[in-house]
Amino acid sequence: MQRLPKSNSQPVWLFPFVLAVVFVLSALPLGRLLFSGADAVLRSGMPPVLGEPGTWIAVRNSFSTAILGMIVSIALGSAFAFALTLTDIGRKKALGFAFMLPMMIPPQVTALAWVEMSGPASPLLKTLGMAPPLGSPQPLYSVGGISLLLGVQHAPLVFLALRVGLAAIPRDTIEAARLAGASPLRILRDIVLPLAMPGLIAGASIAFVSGIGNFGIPAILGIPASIFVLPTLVYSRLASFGAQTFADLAVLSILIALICSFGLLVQHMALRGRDYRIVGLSGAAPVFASGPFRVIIEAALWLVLFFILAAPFLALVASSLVPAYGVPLNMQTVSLHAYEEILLRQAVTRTALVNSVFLAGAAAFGLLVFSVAVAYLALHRRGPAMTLVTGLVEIPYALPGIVLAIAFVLLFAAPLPIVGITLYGTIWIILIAYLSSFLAVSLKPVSSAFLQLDPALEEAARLSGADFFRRMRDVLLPLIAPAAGASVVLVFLIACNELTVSALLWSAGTQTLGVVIFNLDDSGSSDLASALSVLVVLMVAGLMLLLELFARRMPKGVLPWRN
Amino acid sequence: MAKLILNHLSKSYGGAGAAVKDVSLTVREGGFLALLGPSGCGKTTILRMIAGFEQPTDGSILLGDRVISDAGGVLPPEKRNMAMVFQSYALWPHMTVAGNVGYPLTVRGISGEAWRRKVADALSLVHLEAYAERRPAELSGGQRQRVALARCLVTSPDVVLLDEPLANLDRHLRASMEETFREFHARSGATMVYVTHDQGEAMALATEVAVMSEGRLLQTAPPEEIYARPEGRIVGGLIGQGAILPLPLPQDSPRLVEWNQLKPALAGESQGPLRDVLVRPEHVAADPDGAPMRVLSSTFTGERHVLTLDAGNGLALPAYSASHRAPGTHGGFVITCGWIL
Amino acid sequence: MAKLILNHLSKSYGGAGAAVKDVSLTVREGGFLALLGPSGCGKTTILRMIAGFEQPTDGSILLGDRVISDAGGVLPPEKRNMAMVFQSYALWPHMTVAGNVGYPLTVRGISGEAWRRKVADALSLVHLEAYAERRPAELSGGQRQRVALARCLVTSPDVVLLDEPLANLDRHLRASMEETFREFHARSGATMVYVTHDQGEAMALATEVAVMSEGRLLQTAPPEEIYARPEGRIVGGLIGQGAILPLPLPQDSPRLVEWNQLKPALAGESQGPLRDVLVRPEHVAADPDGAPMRVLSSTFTGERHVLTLDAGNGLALPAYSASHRAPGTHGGFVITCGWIL
Amino acid sequence: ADLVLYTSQPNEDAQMTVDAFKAANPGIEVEWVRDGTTKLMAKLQAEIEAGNPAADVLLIADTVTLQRMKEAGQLQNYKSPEAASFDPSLHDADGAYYSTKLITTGILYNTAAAMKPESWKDLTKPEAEGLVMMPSPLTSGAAMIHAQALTGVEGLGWGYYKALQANGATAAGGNGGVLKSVATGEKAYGMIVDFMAIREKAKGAPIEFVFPKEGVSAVTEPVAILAGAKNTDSAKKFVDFLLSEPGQQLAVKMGYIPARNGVALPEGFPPRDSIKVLPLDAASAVKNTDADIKTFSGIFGTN
Ligand SMILES: Nc1ncnc2c1ncn2[C@@H]1O[C@H](COP(=O)(O)OP(=O)(O)OP(=O)(O)O)[C@@H](O)[C@H]1O
Ligand SMILES: Nc1ncnc2c1ncn2[C@@H]1O[C@H](COP(=O)(O)OP(=O)(O)OP(=O)(O)O)[C@@H](O)[C@H]1O
Ligand SMILES: [Mg+2]
Ligand SMILES: [Mg+2]
Repeated sequence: MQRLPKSNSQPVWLFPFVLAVVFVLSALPLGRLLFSGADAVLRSGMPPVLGEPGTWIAVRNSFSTAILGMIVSIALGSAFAFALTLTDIGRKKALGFAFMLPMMIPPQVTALAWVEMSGPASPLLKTLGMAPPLGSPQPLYSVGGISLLLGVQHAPLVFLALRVGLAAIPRDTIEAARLAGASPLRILRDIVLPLAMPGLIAGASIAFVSGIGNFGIPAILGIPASIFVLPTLVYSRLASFGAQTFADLAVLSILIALICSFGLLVQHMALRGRDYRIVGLSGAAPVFASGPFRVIIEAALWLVLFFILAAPFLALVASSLVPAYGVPLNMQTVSLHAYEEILLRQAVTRTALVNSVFLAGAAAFGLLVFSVAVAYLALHRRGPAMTLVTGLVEIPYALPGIVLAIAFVLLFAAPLPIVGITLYGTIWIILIAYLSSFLAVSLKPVSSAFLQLDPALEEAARLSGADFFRRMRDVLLPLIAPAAGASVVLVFLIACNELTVSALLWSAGTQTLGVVIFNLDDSGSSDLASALSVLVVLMVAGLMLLLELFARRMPKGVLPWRN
Repeated sequence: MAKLILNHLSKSYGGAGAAVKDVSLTVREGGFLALLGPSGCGKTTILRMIAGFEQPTDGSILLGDRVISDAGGVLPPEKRNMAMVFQSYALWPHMTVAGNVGYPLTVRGISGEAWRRKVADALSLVHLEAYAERRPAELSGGQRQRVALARCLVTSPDVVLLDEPLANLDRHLRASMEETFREFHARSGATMVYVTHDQGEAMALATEVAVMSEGRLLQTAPPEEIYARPEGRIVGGLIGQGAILPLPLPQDSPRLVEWNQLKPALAGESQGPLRDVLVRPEHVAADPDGAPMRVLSSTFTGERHVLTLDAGNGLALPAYSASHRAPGTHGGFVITCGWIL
Repeated sequence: MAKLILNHLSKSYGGAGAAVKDVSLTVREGGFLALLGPSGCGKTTILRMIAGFEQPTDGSILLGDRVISDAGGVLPPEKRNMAMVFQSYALWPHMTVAGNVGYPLTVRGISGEAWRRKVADALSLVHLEAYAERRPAELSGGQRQRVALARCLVTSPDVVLLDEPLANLDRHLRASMEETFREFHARSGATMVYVTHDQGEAMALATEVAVMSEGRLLQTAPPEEIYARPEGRIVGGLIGQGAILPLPLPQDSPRLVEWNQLKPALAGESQGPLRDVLVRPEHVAADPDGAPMRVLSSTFTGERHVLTLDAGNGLALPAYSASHRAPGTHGGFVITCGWIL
Repeated sequence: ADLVLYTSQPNEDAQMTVDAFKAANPGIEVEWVRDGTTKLMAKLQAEIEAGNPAADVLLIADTVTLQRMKEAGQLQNYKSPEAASFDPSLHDADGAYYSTKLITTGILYNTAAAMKPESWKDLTKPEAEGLVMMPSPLTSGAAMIHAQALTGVEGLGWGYYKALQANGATAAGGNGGVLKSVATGEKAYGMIVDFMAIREKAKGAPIEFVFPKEGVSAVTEPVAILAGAKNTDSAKKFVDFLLSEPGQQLAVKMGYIPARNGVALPEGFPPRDSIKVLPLDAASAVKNTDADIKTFSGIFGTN
């Protein structure tokens, strides 16, 4: 008699597969980095970095900015998510659509835009004649400012993840609560929030981890006020690169790893002991009549959008139209020279556009496959091995891009053993680095969606005779379509203007948009940089509109900005 | 408490036909209405409109003399002080059983000892004391349904809406639940609307029975009456067992027809237009000097066997028999009475 | 097709007591087993173990001579060629009704005309032809259940598991569904396991009835037998109507006791140890020269009234009566027979 | 490619350099990577650590960095024939690296500013309170060198930086940041490299650049050949080209002060002899760097 499979819930190859991928994408690069660090320590002793007060201040700053930023993100993101999902306000699609875009404005650009917008020489304020006096201090150069910007930057992450959670709430659970006499706010607190908790927590933790790893914003807002966070500290360490530096990097990476494992712990606590499986049909949650508040809510949302999208974007446009910094925008100074330079002369921009879109797309869809595998596995398998996997998935995204990049250079600069081909200098090393870096982003929404699935739905499919791939394709994926959509959109948007990872990995022909924008800006052609940023935002908006055209043919809820 | 009035209520889900068409009925204050009808005829939709989840496309709903729903707008459910057992239970997966049952109390600001006592009482009504700390996902189907029941009965609502509240319970639990409903109804004096497929239940509990079909209300009457004197083929066919025999009967015959009239009619010896006659199996009795009929089939249902007889020219007629009778055998039967629909 | 054997099957959900305790039974090839038992007794758990969703904590399940589940491992559900109607339906919200019903076919590589025909047939079995393009969310409770049914019957599985498949259907639909099951069973020769709360249903369909309580299997027997000769108080109480009267009866009396023995026993004139006697209401008949009893209550159930009689020293005894009898009145009744449990 | 160049020159400059070199040496295929010194170094060091550096030649910010690499044995010596026409202080004695131009750091101010500074000391005046910005030595090598050069001047020393700090000056980011802040008028005064200021002014930005009387520090964008270079020959050709007359003219065309003797300055600059360049010994600078960083952060704090 033939042996029966030990476990009936997952194909045997699934766990090894997941382990393998996590190993390549996370364990290997981190391991390599630590190895070099250890090596350096052996050669020239323990690095002073742990002893220096600066380090610990940076840790504290990283922590506080990440936490505060996360709070801002949650506030903004959930406000939009709830308003757009549960109330009867108008123009929901437009609002949702617009709320995606701030993420598309590269953090350094957002930061710059805000600095300019609020600074004495803001083309906007100048043109309005409201520019504050010369030399007035810049309020954004502070922990508060950094947090605020981080918050804005990452609010869409929370929004998307939470939407996924909300989509899964069965309508009748809310109806039952209403009949029980609970007021809308009460229901929000007692029913909606708890049921959407996996989504919310997913969003929050992405926001937190993004905050830890973000370089662009603290670089522009922190350094002027000499406020250092771990990524900027790492960067300053690199300025004088010596034998010790690898040791420093290793140590700092470990610190960061510790911080995000703390984050993971909190997340684990928050999720534990609850049951989120939705019993029965989950349909669109009913909307609450916002009645008199409708106008207020709408106004508030649009106002927020003005500050986080319209204003920075306009500032960006403005500075792309003037030849140099500080030149006021007016009939004499305005010129489209920057655009024509970017579009017609700079061949590199087209390359970069193609590269970035390819990389972002490949990363987004590649990771989706893997996230589904991990999430599914996590649902059916507990134990230390699984905890380790989820932990490892988290870390690369939390590391400053430049550190991760260094790890990958260390790993791939030399030809691969056995096969003997060199990935270094090709676009593939960037792709691998992206896969590694955005693993966490892609995984979060998907796994939260799996948490909420009614197990019976898969069981029914199995009894119908559908094997793993079959039921994945026909039943599970469609059911988590909103999460899958969110995951893809998230990764795509983030990867599309990613800078810090590709900054070290690009070479001739493999420039990414982030790199090109940064280099232009760094070598003084701010107008070109702004122009390109504008174009990137427009391109992404264009892509999203394109999707909108095919919305009919896609599974329901895939497009995050649609209900 | 106040009486519940639906007038000319209609609801269309946008799709093809309307789910509820021009339904008007009144449940008197403290009344107990049973809503019967084939699957998909619009019962749940009516409950959902009463609860305020769906807006009528036409007509209105009044509680007392207050309009609570019409095509113009609806009073939000949370302001209606109603309670409902959902066909889908609609339990909150993140709360324990106790939490689910106690939530309406919590919302009403009851807490501490009072809360615990009321919840414990409700749970003991449905025999789930032992499961207070479980989560819905860890319950059996029937247990979930009972939690939904307890949640519905824990407060003292003006109107109680029950959508097949006992569908997943075994007969003994049903009996005790029916008892519970009676007590609750007597005690709270709430107006109850009860959707069920089990006519025995409906008859046993309700002060009035309303029969629906395809979104329309066909007849509303007290149980005995609707059973004894159904109006029209559909109601006749829906309520209780029985066969509808088209028989030639004199124009002037009373609607309740006796054997002496039925016998010739069956034999085809009497004149008159064909009338639909409803014959209940309990009115078909084996009787040597009755009309000879062939047994088509005989199925055992526990307490007795249900026979299907050939009442002549292919009319099938159900009958009860204490003992099994082989299909194909013949026997004499009388129809003690029939009802012209 | 092959026979289905559960031996010493146990399942504990980790929580307090086990949900299923040491259940052994055999459903012969092409047999039709009805599983009866109070809510929460472990019926669904057994079905889920047969389907392969839950792993037994002890014991094993064999299909033919092949072990498909034991504490060591489980043959994946997708390899079992079984079909099931879930108590919670488990319809796929993203597929149309037709898509849901047709999915098992799609998986088996059937498509095009054949697919359409089979799906159409299945839908017409459950009277849902018109709803093929709807989504489950747009269906009524009963309609959803019927979709689940159609999905279960669309292929030709070796084993069919039905978990209260008719709970939300009206009596007429039930009748036609029962018919459908009979035909399907006859045609496909599949082994069926049928969980229900409706004993009539169970008795009418099953070749064997298994009675469970609190996770244990109490008795397995053909319908007539289990109704006429239940083993023990619990089964006696569960199956059919009836009262269990503790009466003094001679040691040597046969298990089937007649009125001549019961009468003195009721009157307290006979000796012997107290024995539990099950008395069915249909065996209680009004009879002037029977024993005088007081009517405690009388409820109308449509075809008849159910009386509760005081059989003396507070023993409640159910009886049927064609006409209403005012509570409090007295009358003579005989108990034609009783069964010693 | 026959030659791989890592450079921290601005895009257009790098492009120009490469094109000119290719024109001068037809048939040599040049692949170049342009990035900030820090990132380039990180990349390069990682490559070296991985045992497979991609670059052949480096053309980056300052001698100190290269001196450090030389001491780590990561550079190879090459005695260029062109060396003769250079001031010895402008290249390594062993020929490990050669300065290609002088990028001096002076004072930038917004035309709207009240005071017109002429001396470093002016930045410590009350008029400049809270309005001064400088690149942070913690993030930019050039800034470190600048600090080391200034503190070498008697009468300034670290005391000068203390004074600046007391006057509310901020040390932040790189030259780009300073340019933005001053041009946008968020700050009024800044320390910045000459060419950026002069170029931006030409574009019409509201700014002015001065060479203070105490003198200016200079980074010299040296060129060097890596120890692990795969294309040594073309690398040597590249070095020679940069040091040659035409190579230096190129620097001028880009708006830099050429390192080679007897090459005219680009317009916008005062005559060569009016610019006093403060000397800097790379070797000692390397030794002191860590200490200086500490001192500096002691004053301005890493926060
Ligand atoms: N996932 C679970 N975790 C813990 N206990 C469970 C779980 N599922 C069921 N149980 C318990 O196991 C027992 C049997 O459950 P099961 O669903 O088999 O009952 P059932 O006979 O189907 O009842 P019903 O007729 O109400 O559906 C019940 O007491 C139930 O509380
Ligand atoms: N959300 C919906 N969208 C479209 N049609 C619907 C929707 N809900 C119900 N219907 C249709 O309305 C009709 C009435 O539905 P309803 O749920 O009221 O029936 P019901 O009487 O409760 O049936 P059952 O006894 O099966 O629960 C059905 O034909 C159903 O298909
Ligand atoms: Mg219904
Ligand atoms: Mg069950």
